[in-house]
Amino acid sequence: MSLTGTAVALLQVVLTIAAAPFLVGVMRLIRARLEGRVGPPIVQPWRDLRKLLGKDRMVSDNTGWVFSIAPLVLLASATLVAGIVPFLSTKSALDQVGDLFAVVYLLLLGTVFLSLAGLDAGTAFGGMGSSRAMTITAIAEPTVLVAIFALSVSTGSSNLGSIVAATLAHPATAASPESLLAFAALAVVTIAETGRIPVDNPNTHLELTMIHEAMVLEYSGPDLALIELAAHLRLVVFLGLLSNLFVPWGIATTAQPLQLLGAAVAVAVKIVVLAAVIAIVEVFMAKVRLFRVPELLAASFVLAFLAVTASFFLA
Amino acid sequence: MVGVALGIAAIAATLAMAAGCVLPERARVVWVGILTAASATAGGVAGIAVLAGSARFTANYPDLLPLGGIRIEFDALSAIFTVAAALVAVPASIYGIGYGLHGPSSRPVQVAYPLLVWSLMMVPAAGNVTGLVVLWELMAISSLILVLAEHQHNPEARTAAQWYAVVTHLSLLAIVVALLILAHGAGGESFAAMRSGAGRLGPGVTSVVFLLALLGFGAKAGVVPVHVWLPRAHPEAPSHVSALMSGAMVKLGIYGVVRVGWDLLGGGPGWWGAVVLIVGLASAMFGILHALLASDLKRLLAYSTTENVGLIFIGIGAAGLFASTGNRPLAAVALAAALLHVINHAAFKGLLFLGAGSIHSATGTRDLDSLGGLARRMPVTAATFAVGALAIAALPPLNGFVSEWLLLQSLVHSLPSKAVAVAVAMPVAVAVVALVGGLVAATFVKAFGTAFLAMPRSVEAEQAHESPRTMQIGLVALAGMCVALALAPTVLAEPLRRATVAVAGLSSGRPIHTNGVYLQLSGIQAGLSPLLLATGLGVMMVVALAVVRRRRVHHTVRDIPAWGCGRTLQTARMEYTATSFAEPLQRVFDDVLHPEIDVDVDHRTESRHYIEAIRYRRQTRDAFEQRLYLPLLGVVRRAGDAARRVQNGSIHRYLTFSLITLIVVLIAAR
Amino acid sequence: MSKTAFVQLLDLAAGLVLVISFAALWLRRLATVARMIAVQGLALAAVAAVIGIYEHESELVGVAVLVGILRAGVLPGLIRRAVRAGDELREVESIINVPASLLAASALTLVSYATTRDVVALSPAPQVRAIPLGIAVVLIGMLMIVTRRKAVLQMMAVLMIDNGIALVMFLGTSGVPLAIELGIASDVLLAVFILQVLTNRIRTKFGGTDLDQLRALRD
Amino acid sequence: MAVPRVVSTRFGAGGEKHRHKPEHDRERAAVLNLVRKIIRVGRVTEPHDADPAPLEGVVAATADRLHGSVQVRQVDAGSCNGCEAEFSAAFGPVYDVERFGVRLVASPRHADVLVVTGPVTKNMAEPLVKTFEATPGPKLVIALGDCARNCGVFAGGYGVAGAVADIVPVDIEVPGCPPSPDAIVAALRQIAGR
Repeated sequence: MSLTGTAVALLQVVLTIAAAPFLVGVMRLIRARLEGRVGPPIVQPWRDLRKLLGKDRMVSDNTGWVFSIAPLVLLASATLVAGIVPFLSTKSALDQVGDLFAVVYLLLLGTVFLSLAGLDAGTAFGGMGSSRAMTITAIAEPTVLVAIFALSVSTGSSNLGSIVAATLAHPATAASPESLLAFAALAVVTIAETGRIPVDNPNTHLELTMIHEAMVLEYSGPDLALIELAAHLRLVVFLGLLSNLFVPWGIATTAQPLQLLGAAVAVAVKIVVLAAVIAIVEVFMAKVRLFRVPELLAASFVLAFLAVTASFFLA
Repeated sequence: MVGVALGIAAIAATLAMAAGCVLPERARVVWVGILTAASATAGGVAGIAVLAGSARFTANYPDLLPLGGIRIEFDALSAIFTVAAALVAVPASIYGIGYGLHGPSSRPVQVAYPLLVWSLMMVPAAGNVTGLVVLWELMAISSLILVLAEHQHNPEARTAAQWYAVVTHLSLLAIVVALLILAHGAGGESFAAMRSGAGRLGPGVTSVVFLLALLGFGAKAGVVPVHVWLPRAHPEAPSHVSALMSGAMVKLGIYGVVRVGWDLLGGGPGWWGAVVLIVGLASAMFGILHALLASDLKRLLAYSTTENVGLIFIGIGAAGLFASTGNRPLAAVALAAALLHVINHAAFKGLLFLGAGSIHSATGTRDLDSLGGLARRMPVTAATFAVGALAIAALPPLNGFVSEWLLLQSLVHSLPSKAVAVAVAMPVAVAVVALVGGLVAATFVKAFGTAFLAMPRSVEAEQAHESPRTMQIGLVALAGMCVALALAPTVLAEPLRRATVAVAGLSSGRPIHTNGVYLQLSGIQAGLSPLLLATGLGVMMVVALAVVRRRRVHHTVRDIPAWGCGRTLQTARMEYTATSFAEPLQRVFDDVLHPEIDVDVDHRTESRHYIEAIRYRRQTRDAFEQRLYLPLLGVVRRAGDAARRVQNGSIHRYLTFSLITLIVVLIAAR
Repeated sequence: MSKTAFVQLLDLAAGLVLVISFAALWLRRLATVARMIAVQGLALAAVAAVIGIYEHESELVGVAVLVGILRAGVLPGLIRRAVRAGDELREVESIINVPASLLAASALTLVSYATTRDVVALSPAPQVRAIPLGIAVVLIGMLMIVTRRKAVLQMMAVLMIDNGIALVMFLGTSGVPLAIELGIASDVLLAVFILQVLTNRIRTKFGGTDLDQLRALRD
Repeated sequence: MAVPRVVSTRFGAGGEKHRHKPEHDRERAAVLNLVRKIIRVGRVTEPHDADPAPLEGVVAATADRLHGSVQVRQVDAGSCNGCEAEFSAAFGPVYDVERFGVRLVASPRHADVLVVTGPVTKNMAEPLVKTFEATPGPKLVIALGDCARNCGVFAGGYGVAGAVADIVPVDIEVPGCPPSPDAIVAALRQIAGR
């Protein structure tokens, strides 16, 4: 664990946290523009967070310690992942601390705590959100791990740094069938796990259709700020993973400040492009019925599965 | 050193049994608990000594029993399983003191318990067929007595014990036949003789031996399709016994498969591995789906045991496949993952069963749908159960994650491989492991969330109170083990190497490297550091808390009602129950599980359009029980009825039978 | 065209043919499924074109153009007419649910890989490596025939099977003589015509093409 | 105040007739029409006045603590839904109050501002109080419309418990029956400070 590596990881965490709310701001802005509106300024999510930190924290008499620590665990897991994923440099110090599997299970840790918090509130909607969130997470899991399998077959490692380095070394693999299939599979999972349309609607006010929102209905003030920030972070992490695993160009292979700056710009552009695509698609799409979601995830699983098969048999 | 420790274990166990026999009720429970814990500690020390590098311990007692006497061969593979047993047995025994003072304290139970603990630790140490069979039978009978412990006020326990007795003895039959064929062919009944002589058996015979052993040991391990006794027997036993059965006893089935298949027989063709792998995949899926839908907490845990044994079988099967394709370093990783999971599962499943026992003794129910709100009434139980639930869901930074990670690494790095079987099996295996992982998370969110969080759903849950100190000690000790096992990879690397090397038919080399903090695999470019992950999570949480609390501009408003959409009343009846929590997933897997759902609607007398009450009941039957065992039992019963016709009570007829038999024997022995 | 580029393009095009088969199983609207079959025809044409360009065989490029016209234009056009003619519900009805059929199709893909392993081992050429894709398409087409309820879908499945066979031919023989391709295409054309006529007659007689209802005609 | 331009809200360009088209054609046409409409219509939001009127006293201090982020929970305490129609228009493309940092939220726990409409009926009095209590401070209550201010035409009705101010403390009142979206936007902008 070198000093520069640690510095890179810390820098990455700080930058990701700083940028995450802006990304959500950009997505809201794009949606607003397509709907003919002016839309909120992109700093608005930051303003929301700042205000929430100063609001009262309300703790109902049903809830216990799970409710209190869940936002902390959720945010901590997302931040840790933000440090592990190679956004800026392949030389992050956390590379050996955890690989892609660790990333997946860390994100699952956050989901589990949020679901427990939803149950802890003791309201019907909290339980409903938890139940649905765990359902979707559980059936999305095979897609994620099988897609990772596909990625690691061609590169021989499940370490993020190695996968990125391998793709950098052999640019042609980025357009091979297996990486395209794995990309498509992970894209579907990203949408499911970050609660975007067509799986969940982040702007919904109707409790019966909620998934993520239903779990956090009981949170207020600083706790809600932590959860919102964690949700923004998770979005950035997923999009960043998606872009840097498959299109890693621009990432720094050393820890020189100039290279890091370039890498930051590159990854920011990639993430914003992906986010813009999601925002645009959301304008044209409706949320699907909850019980059609398994079909969507089954399709993404098939894509991941084909990716493994292709990586093995076509290679 | 090892011999002394094993001796102390035996003496302490004997003293414990004596105490169980002679002492009066209260003193009996206390002394049995203390002495059994001492015995288990000694056994554990012996195991750890071997794992830490002491020479393997062998001893021979030829005069102890007829036939071959009893041989003890205590190597690193045995030690893994003995340590797993001791790991559960020590806390369970201490827990049993508090548990027994309010529950099962009768003489038979208190005598059988130390015997079970001791035989669990000694079965892996057996070095010949006679020793193995005798110890195995001691274990089976003592556990049977313990399953029946609460039969007076629990009729379920009786049917459970019947199933258990039948399956366990049929499995013993399969094991004995397998070992006898092997011993006969190899020309000796000690393991050493069998190991060296196994080469003399033809490939067909070894395969028969392997399949019989897989059947017999698999039944003990509770894998599909011979798992039916497990979800019945484990819930009905007293909880500290359930912990032992799930945490340690089923593992001996795994031990048997590894010992016979890849040590004594020295491994075989690739399809052995494939069969074990398929059995593992089926068990994992089947177990977790039933656990997901169960609302009886202990039944849920029992099905989850089938699932975990399935995962371990996946590891062993994959190791077998890899070894047969010549990739022995990878086989070592897969085997190490399986063995590590044996120990990890002992820790967290023991913990969860003890937690379920605490809940049961505090509320008198195991039904999740009538629990709730226990987190504030039983804080220690809640916190420790949470650790167990997170560990079993394989979430970092707890121990379940480390073994799951190892398992996934070994599966993922199997490609590219020349063998089609590997190429076809591994994507499926990864998908199943992943799906199972997700469902485990859902299952244990359900279990913990509905039992401990929000409002109590019944009066009993409302009046629950924390269990006695001894029970808490047991829980805390096991929770500590779950954390310690995860954070100390250094300690694990060397013992796992010794244990994997002991299985000569599978692996060679050193599966895990470590430099104290990182866990690295041989031949695989992948690293993990649970310690740093835990530190990272902790630091981030503290930082987040500090930032949030820094300015102290906000107030915390407590003790307000939860937001219930402005409704006048917010009651526990509005909460999601365990059944409703699992409903979406049940719908997803409807075609696999075929649950029986009854909805009764009572209308008011005035009009059909007004509804008085709706009742929803869901029951998931075990498909194997329905389709395989009950028809089989029917056949057996019909055969029995037919046989009864022969037996009409006439003494003359019976004498005639004797005469005919005698003549037949004389002719046959001519 | 360099060798690596050729392999990449070939794999992409052939992979697309397979992925579209999965999409055809996944989608619920008859019209979209029909469009998928057309796209599959295009991908198939692309496979032929890529091989033709790489091996400098102008005849194969010609076949590609022909295949494109026939399989992406004419045949799907006929099917679209059949879909449009039916006034019944325009949704796919299936005997097994969508996730199950997708999983079954994945299993079939594995089967096709596992069984063609020895054939593939005979030659290191990238075309030969991709042959299992074609077999998988054929198997998925058959799965579709078995599990789908509408006669129109059976027609599409026939086309899918034929696309799979054509893919295997292109890959296995490095190009099919124009005449053979023409002959087969006309066979399929004939089959589609016959099926369409049959479908129409079924519809006019019984008012729907749900095959399960035809079981009543057995006696 | 500017009068909003009239914008065709009909779906599809150039007055589409309901011809019977094959389904896939219609589907494709829907997406294309949407794209065409997005390009043709562009932005429909009205330009806004320079600055909102400043608030005074305690209300201003509370609004200050929100730092320009106003999350709104709307409570219909017995309204005829006229105010709701105007209120939702305020969030539509023409008035677009979201550009000032105002957002609707799903739970009073997330809210800073409660917008209450209608005379408070007897059945809604308790839920309204509960909603108010469930909202974390600093918080503000807007009584939207004449009914909310003084029960309007429903004053003295047998099912009416009183005006909003009789049940929970009201900080800002927006008159009108129903109030125009402009007025609603103005009130929300006062709180947002933009």
